[in-house]
Amino acid sequence: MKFSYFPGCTLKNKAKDLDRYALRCAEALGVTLEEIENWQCCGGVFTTAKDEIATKLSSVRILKAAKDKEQPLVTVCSACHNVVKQTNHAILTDKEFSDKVNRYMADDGRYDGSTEVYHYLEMLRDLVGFDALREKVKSPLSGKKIAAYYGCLLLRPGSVMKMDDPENPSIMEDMIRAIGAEPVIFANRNECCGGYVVMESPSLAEKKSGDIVRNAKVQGADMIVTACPLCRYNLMKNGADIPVIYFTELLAEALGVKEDTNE
Amino acid sequence: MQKITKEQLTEKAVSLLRDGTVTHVLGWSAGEFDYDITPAVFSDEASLRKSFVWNDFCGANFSKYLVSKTRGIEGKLLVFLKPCDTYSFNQLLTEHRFDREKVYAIGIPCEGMADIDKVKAICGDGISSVNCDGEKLLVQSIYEDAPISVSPSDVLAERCVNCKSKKHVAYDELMGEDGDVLDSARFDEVSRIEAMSPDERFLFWQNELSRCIRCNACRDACPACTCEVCVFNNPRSGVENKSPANNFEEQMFHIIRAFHVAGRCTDCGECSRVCPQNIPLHLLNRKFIKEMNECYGEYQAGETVGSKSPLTDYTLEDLEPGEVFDRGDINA
Amino acid sequence: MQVKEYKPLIVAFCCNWCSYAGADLAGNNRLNYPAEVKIIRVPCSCRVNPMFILRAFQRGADGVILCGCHPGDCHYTSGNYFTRRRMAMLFSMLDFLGIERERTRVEWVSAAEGAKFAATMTEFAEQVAALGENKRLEDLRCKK
Amino acid sequence: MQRIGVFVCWCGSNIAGTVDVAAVADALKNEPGVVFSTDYQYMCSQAGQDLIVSSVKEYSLTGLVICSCSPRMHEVTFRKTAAAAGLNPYMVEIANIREQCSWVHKEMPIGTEKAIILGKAAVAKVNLNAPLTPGESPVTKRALVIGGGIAGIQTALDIADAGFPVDIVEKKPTIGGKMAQLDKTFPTLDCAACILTPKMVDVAQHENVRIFSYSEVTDVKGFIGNFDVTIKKNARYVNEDICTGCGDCVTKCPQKKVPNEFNLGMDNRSAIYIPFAQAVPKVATIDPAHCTMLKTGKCGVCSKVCKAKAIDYTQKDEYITEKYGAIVVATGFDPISMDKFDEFAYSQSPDVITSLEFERLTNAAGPTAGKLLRPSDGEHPQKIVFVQCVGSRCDSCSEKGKEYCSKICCMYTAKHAMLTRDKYPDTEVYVFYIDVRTPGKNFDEFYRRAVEEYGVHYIKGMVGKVTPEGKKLMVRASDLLDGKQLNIDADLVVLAAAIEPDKSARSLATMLTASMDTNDFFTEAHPKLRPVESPTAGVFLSGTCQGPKDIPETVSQAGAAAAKVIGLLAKDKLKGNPCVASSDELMCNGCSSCEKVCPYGAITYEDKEFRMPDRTTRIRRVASVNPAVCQGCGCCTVACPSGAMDLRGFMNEQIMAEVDAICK
Amino acid sequence: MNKKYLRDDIIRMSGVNPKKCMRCGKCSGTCPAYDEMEYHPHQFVSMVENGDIEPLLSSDSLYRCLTCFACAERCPRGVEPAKLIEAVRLTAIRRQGANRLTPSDIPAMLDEDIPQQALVSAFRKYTK
Repeated sequence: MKFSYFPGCTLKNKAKDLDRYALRCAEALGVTLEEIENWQCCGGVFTTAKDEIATKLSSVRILKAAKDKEQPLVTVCSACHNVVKQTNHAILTDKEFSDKVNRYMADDGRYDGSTEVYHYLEMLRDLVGFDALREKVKSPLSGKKIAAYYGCLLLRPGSVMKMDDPENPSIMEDMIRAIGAEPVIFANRNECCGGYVVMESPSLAEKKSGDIVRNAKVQGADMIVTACPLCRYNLMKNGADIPVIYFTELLAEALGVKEDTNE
Repeated sequence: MQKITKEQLTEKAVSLLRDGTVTHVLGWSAGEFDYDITPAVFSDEASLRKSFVWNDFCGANFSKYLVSKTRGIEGKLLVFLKPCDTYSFNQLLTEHRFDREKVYAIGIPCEGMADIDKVKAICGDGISSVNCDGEKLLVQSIYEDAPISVSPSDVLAERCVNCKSKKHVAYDELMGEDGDVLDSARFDEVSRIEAMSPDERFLFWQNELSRCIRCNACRDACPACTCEVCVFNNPRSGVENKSPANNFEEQMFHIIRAFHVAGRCTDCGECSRVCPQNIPLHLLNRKFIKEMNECYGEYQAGETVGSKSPLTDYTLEDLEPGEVFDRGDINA
Repeated sequence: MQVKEYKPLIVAFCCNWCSYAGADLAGNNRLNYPAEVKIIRVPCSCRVNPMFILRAFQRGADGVILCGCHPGDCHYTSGNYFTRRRMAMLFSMLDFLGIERERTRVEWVSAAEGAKFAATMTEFAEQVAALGENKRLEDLRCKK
Repeated sequence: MQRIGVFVCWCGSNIAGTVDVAAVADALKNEPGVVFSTDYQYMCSQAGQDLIVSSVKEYSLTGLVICSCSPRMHEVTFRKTAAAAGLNPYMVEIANIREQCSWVHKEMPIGTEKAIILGKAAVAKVNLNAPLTPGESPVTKRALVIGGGIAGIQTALDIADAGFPVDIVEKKPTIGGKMAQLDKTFPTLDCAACILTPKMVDVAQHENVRIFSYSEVTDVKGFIGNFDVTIKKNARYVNEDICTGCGDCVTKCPQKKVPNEFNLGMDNRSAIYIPFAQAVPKVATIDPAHCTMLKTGKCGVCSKVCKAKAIDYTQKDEYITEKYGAIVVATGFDPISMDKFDEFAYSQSPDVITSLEFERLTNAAGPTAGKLLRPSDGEHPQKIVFVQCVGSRCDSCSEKGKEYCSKICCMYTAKHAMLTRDKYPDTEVYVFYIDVRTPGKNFDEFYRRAVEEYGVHYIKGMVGKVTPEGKKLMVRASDLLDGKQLNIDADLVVLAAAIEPDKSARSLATMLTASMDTNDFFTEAHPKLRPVESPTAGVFLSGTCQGPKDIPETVSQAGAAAAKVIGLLAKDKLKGNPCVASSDELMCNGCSSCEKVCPYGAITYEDKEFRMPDRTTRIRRVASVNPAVCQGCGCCTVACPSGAMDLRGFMNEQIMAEVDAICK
Repeated sequence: MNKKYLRDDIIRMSGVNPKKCMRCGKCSGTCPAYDEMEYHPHQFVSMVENGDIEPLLSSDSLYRCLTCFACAERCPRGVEPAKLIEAVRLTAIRRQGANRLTPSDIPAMLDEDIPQQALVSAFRKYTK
């Protein structure tokens, strides 16, 4: 299996673990992730206003790059994934938007919305399969009680992301089960951590993230996994006294590729 | 230019007659001219070997003949079906018009049929024979010594130029290879007329329909027109009209006929093939097909047996009659 | 006899349960609409055969309007859904032949919509009158 | 050739004011077939009708044209007049020269001209009229009620009391339906079981009622007065006739870990079970999915302990066919699944429950013997949050909920809140509402009592998120009137789940050719005037299968449906509408186009033998219309390519004659 | 800009139909930033609908919305208040000199671990 891979800015900087382990695990699972050449920013956030065009073009270029290689596109960062998937959805469903975008795309060539966009987790579930994953596990993480924290960007808007039930998701829990650990379901797993508003109002982020960590702990978690660098930052910064790690790191541990191997 | 040969078909028919699989064979026999082929029923080997024909003028859609020719015979009737014929075959089965048990259907490939008018346009009148050397058509005229060689693609009938499918959707046995449903440009001419102004459309059809001599050939060849009693022959239908009473009647004839076959027409093109006045009647049917595809979803009559035509179906969200004119982006 | 001003002839097919009752209501409320409109009662709009419409045009009608219950309200549950498809196809064919699309119409009129009935008929009659006599169907065979 | 009489009515000045009636009568004299034409002040009066009768005699008339008011007004009157004169009632046509002429036009010449044309059209039609006789069909004097809830029970009782046999088909092992699961009923707070169970006993003991429990309808054929219904009696592995309902088998059954559906899975039952103490019929049923004997062949305890020897592990499903004259649908409702609403954490905490589960928790026969205890730890909840409109009143595009208001939730929530405060005054009760809808007798008073006397906190706003945390349920909600976001640490959250029609209704509707709306509620023949009849003749609607309803409404509709059924069964023969479709066999192609558009399934096909001109015979497939089923819409006539199908009373020829007369 | 124009523009930009709102308050019942806001999600819906937009434009509430989409996901009527808030915010910051965040503000906010994503997002949200 070969996919186009878009890491995004944070994964090459503050969230290197998310990127590094994603690639290693993919390799261990027999998946080739080809990083898109000369990639730019995903756009940061998907602006829902219909008249915002230019800020969405970088996402379109990512999609177009995957389309040119005739590969499905895989992303890991929740934010990038959200932006790219929403942009693709807008191209497919909003003709006016698609027409305007394609006027800008004259030099790169038309993009029609036909690239399939997968989050790394979706790739695991739908293309690799959790059963296949289970077979590849080298060191099952049995006994660990792990809370999967989704945040908002992975699941919402549900009608666009179509990743899982936005109120009762199971994709990360299923992954946790597949690698031998015990998932802890907590209601705040799909509540917002405070997001970028941490820049504007740190106290809001502190309260929201605090609630999330507390809820996870009360429900019995001894570790939280997430797919989002900003979520992780907010949770860590606001009093998480249990480990908060990227799901890829957890995966890498189970697949036995966490420690640096000699090339 | 046909890949399958007359000999292959004859041998097949003979062997099926011999082993008793069939008792009759529906095939083509020569008419007065090479290009003037007549459908015929054979019931013995000798007549088959003598008169059975297969060439580039065997355009007739045999499905319709099954309605009458399967009646009153013991045993089975062998029929050779070109891909387009198989759609009519299924449509007639959908409408319970003949007994499937009485038919042994052999699907045969078709490379497209020739249009004698196109041949005449190249070679002139007075054609005495048309043969095929495997590649080209050799047309012998009474005015010339040597035959004129014509490329089959230059004289392909309109409906074959826009062939919708080389795939057989029904058969008991297949000779040669099956093809695929094609991505044809068959609606282009309809779109061209739609793009005209109403006045231009009116003039176009006035020009075409004024030529109608009301010979009924279109109806008689149409595999969707198999009514026990045609409304135009029925004094109680209110539109009975056996001969042209006044100018107006005939034009109603074509609209009503198109409406009657709407949703059932497989777009076989027989109506235009047999029209002695070369009126492009198939465009009326194609207009309906195109319209129904666009408004109610793709539907190909005869693709499967038992399907429900768009006019015997509905959804709660269908377009309003007034809206069919305003759906600009559907046409785009 | 003085020369009459041109009045179009309009045939209105009305379903018994909704539109015919709507027309009656227009009468009950004394709502005027042009006398050129003549109503033929049918049990359901789906009873109207395209042949009837063509026949009306053939015999000199300048406009034909078909009224039925609103979609979803058919007395026979689904009749008007079939009407909607049939008439959409018929009108589109007439348009394809270059016949003025303004001469035909389908309107859903409920038994409570007397005012809508009168307004629709008035407006349709004006629309048809603006087109003048219905010549095209007849002339379709008369190449000049 | 017809001999037609034309009768032009003045209707006082209603017609004569704008139409020159004498001129109309005069003009129509010359129409083909007309032998007599006259006008009169009030044609519908006794004198007017006498005039018609005597004219028929005097001029040997065969057809009548009445130029008068709308046929919707007096068509029936004049048909009776015709019959009194010895004519077939269907030889009458009305030219509507009042509502559609004199009342909408102002000038006499215009009105007169139009009236003449309308008269001509009617004459043209009558010329082609043929006498029509309504078909008659016998009525099977037995009714079928599908569904044994309160709606079905009440309908069956009412029909049975009128002296007609009734069968109830109930898919569960007992009748009683949802009402049997309720604790108290609003607004009077009488105990549901106390008012329902006597009715269950009544119906079971009624000599005219048979109950097929644990059974379902699998096929319906026929038409009004003459339905043939196949009922599948599921194997319950217990001989109903000899089981005494003693319950020994239930107590001894070793498999006791089966979720008890009667208590909505909040406790367990055994594999052989009687749903509840007052079940009717009170016989045991073996659940084959959980019975060790049926699954592995090893056990047989129940068989050993049964003194009546009623256990039969070899019992098979049984099919019964029965004839009925009328069918009543009373299939009821279910609360919707809460799967898609997990912001309320229904799947995450046992202490988030639906209102129906709350009923069981407060019911003396429920899993907690009527004590309100938290499902998670059996403790008494101190703080309860009720959430209204969960899944009701959603956007039409919503994939989660329903667009309609479920109607009963406001009242039962007020009841739950009130009863909780009554029994446990120390419990704090919050009700989050969007609107409180209480239209009904003593309903709003009831709700006000919950607030004013019982101190229930009604908060205008909606709960946005429920977060289980330890033993508590953290409820985040808005209080719109105070402009606050509330965070309540509740012990129990109760969701007023929307209700939807029972899932079995869709397939049943197909069998019955009864129509449904997009929400799968059965549609009524007319929303105002025929609310308990389905558009399919002979099929009636009772209870929530037609739309959300509370118990009083359900019972009154059940009685109304019964009255309609009794009215039908009281007749020996049914007269149909003679204006039905009929197919000319000689022209029919047997193509099935008509069948595909018929909304009533009135058209069937048969292979018929025809003699050909050459004296051979030919077998052809031809359509045949069942006149008792056909309602006369005429859709088939247009679908028919050959014109074989025509509609009596509205023949192609007749309508075209009208067109011609108008366009002349 | 007049009231009506502003209102229509915001509705068009957001693609939200505020008329579908049935005033249930679930958006505000679920909003994680509720306490930080002067105007709450349900008020955005009704105030935009009423053309009462200036108070919204000058309120800090615009910058407290997390765009977490909980309101949009849970709205029974499919109204999507988050989109409306975003449209109002864009209307505000698109005005001249109205950028909420400037590059010179950033250094003070930085800490060692803050992911780039936070900066990019905040800039998108707060700056023209």
